[in-house]
Amino acid sequence: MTGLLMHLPAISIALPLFSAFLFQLLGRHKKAKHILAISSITVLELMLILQLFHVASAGNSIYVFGSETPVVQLPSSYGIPIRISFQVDMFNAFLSVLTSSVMLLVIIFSLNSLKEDVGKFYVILMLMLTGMLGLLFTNDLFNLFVFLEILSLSTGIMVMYKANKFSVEAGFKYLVISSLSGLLFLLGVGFIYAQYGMLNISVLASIISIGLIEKIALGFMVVSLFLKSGIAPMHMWLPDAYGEAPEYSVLGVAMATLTCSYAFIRLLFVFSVGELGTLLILGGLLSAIIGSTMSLIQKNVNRLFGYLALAEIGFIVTAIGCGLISTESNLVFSTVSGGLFHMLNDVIDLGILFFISGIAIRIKNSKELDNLSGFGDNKILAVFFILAMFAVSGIPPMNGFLSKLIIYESTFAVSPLIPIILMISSIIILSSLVKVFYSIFNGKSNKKVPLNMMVVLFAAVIAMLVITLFPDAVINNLIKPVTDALITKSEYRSIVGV
Amino acid sequence: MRKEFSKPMVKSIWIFEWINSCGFSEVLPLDSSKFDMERFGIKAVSSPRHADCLLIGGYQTLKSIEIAKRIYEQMPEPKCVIALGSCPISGGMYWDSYNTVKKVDKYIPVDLWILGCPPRPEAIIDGIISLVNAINGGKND
Amino acid sequence: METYAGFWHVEWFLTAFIILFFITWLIKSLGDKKYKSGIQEDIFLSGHQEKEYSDYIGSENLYWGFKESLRRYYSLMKKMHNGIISEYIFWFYISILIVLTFITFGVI
Amino acid sequence: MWWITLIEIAVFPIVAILLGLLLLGIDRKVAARMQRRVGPPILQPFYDVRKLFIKDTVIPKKSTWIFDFMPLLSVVSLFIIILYLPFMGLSPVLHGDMVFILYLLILPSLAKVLGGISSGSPYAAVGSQREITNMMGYEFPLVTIIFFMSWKLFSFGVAKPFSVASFTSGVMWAGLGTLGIAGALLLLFVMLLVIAGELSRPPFDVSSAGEEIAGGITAEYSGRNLGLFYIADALKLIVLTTLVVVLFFPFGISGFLGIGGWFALIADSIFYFIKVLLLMIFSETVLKTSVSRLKVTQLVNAYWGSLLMLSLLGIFIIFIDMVLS
Repeated sequence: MTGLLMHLPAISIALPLFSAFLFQLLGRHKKAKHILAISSITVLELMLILQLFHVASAGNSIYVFGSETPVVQLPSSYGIPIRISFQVDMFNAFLSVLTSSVMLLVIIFSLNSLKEDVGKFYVILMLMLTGMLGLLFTNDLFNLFVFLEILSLSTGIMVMYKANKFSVEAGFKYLVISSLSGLLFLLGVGFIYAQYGMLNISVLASIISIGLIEKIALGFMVVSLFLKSGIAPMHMWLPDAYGEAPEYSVLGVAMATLTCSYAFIRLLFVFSVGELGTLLILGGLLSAIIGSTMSLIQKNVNRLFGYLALAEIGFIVTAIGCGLISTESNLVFSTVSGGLFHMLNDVIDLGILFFISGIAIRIKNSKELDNLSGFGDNKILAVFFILAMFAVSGIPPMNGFLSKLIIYESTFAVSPLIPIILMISSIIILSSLVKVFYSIFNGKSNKKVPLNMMVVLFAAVIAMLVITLFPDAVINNLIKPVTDALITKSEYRSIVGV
Repeated sequence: MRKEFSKPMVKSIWIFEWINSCGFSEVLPLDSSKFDMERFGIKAVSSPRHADCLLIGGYQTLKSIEIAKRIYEQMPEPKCVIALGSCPISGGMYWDSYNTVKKVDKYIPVDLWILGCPPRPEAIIDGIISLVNAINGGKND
Repeated sequence: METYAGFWHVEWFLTAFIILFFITWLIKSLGDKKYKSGIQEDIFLSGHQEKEYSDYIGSENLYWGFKESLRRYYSLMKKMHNGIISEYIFWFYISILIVLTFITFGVI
Repeated sequence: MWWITLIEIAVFPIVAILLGLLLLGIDRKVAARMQRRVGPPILQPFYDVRKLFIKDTVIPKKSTWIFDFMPLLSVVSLFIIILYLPFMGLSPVLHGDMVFILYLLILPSLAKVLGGISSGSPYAAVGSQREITNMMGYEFPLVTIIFFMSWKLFSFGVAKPFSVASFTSGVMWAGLGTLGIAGALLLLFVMLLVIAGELSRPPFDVSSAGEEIAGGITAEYSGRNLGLFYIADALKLIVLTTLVVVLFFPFGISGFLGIGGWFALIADSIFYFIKVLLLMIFSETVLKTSVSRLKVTQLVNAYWGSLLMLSLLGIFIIFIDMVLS
């Protein structure tokens, strides 16, 4: 058992990659491909949950590729031989479980809406998952760039999956944006490598002295990741990508964006670059405002939810920005825990919204808001939508309100203007969701919702209700260790034994 | 058939006006300070769903009577109809024209006729009070 | 749940919600329920016959009032989100410029 | 002692309904008196509600099941807010946050909007999207004032600046010079206008505009559902005036008169009633009789433009005053 635990970081990357290539061997047996996809993802999910508990109890676990005994501190002479290392702490273990469960839900959701090219879809999905998990676990800058490229390419192809005129254009834009951000990220990595001769994040973090070169390098790295996670002035590609992606796998694309935002949060906190905090706050506020106001005038459902996702990213980034700026310890703790808790809630709430719009689009096979009506008599869907609407816009009992309450009441100590703008944008989000409610849940047409979609919806709603009913439990033994893992830099660095 | 007006409803009658011609200029002063209908709890509402009394005034053409009938149907059950002025009674001064409805009673059951062409506000107030007394007195003729 | 400057207790909210929901349901059950079906169920369109097509107000002109009062802001936003890739990258270069000047001159 | 709160949870809403309907009656009477009319009897709202509960409740064919459920939700959410605010001068039954109350204030109008939208009638759809525009409008000045006051509490070093209990310690007038008093009065003026907007009273009643969109949101509601919305309107009046009492006039009278025990309770609640009455008259009865309706486009400009600037001006004045002293 301990052998498996030791090799978990490596296996969690290898499994989706390996199963991605298995699909080609299965040829035309659609049923076999479905089974393979679901089984491989569930096995991966169980392993990641196991890893989460292991890391929670036994602290960070590091995995160095290529050395004789994988779990060892880095060799003190951190020159040659250069080895790529993974480091799993509470933060990325939690996010990896979140990512793989989202991908599992996406696969079950899209079981019966895939016509003939089932293998192609699963290959892209598995590559996306590999990119995301690699991005989460890696402890090496260049390796981060490699996984960023894998993720961007596969997500770009996923956006283009429907291969009609609009989605190809949106996918093309996504690929151009991603390659540009990848290049500039590589530029930053090049500066660091020229200056220090090594690429390991933990080692660099412990010996780096922030001078001019390091600042410019970090600037390039962080801004290119801002672009990939769609923060305000560089967000225009995001609604196109969400609007045109196939309706059953939009949540996967959303998860890719959130994983990129994990990357720059990790870099900012590990290299403790405080100056960027104000910029993060400005970017977050701007994307909250643009996201909410633009979502009011949309006609395409998934585009509207894309702008909502942009506004939610604005909330998370503002909270993290306040965490970077402030110095007082429990203010930093509460802002960052608010941001991370909101990341969890936001994934679940947007997930429910995307699933409901996926069901509506699949039955009415049109993305325009006007001809999606006809679910008036479907009681369950209406209740789920109302709960998700309350959650996303933060109406009291639901889980969105919990994280927004933490964000408002901690960022307000930095400056009272921030929660005011965030609250206004969350009210505007509410009104754009009422608009979607008006166009979907009006008129009667007794169409039957496919079973697997309802199962996925139930799972997401149960997750939301668990957080709503037991906020203290979720915060104390999930969000608190995750935030500690992110904030206390010493833990992330000390593993290196320098 | 029609649910009868019960006593507690009398204290607050909400009227919905369906007035074509001159009647409206007479109903308007009812809200003014001279003939205040609000002291009887009477309020003009804007949707038949909220209304208790339908105020029909002015001459009704064949088209407008059909709409009046639909509005009457859409009012919740304990309801009454007040015909305002001489036009609903006998077509008023348009008695000889081809398309006015001579007698509204044939289409909509009218409870109260207020005479006058157009009836003065006092007459309207007096009519409504007599309706109120009729209901209080239990005579739902 | 303690936050930095406040608190939130779910259980009080839920107990109050359940009790009050029961009280309001009692109040509502005092009223009369029955109504005549048929024409009384049609929606009130100032007395006109209801048309066949389903909904009357398209979703894009639903918030006409809000859009109209923020007309300048929305025209600017439409220009910004026009879908031309070179525009997007233009904004990216501006942000890099801002971040680099910001980070090098250490303006807090 | 938890069973006392249970009893309070059950009793307070009924008291609130009676008080609210009484206030609405006085409101209509004062408005009539201002137009030199006799005006309806004070108990007119009670007769209206009783009549509405007797009438039939018509459910349109095109409306979904939400149409019937939403009046219930809007009344329940208003009941819950009353429990979290210091109602009748007593300390609040349940302890809550100001942000929580701000968000909960959205629920009644949201329930009304969802009901209006699912009633299938175009009048109600237009009415409800105007109500949402109104809601988006009045939130901005309201949120600025409340966050400024909690920031002021925070700068005084209060432990929990957002909880309602710390608000009732009279934060608004604490440590203010003459300039500060002027700023606070300006904020009070803005708050009164925001209250009128939230109750969708005449200058801001675009959502239930009788003439333009026949009956607005409640075009399709009748009988018992309409009765519930009538009660919800009365409760909202109570809730909002109590909110202003919490923000601006939280001090009780019993401490001043120095009487204890039950008399203090009664004296406090009477003083509370007088405060609420005066606030209601100045905030929306005066407005109802003097100003006509704004267009929808002017609505958001009025809130986000003039009212917001006024509140920022008030905050700026108070800030200068704090700096000077």
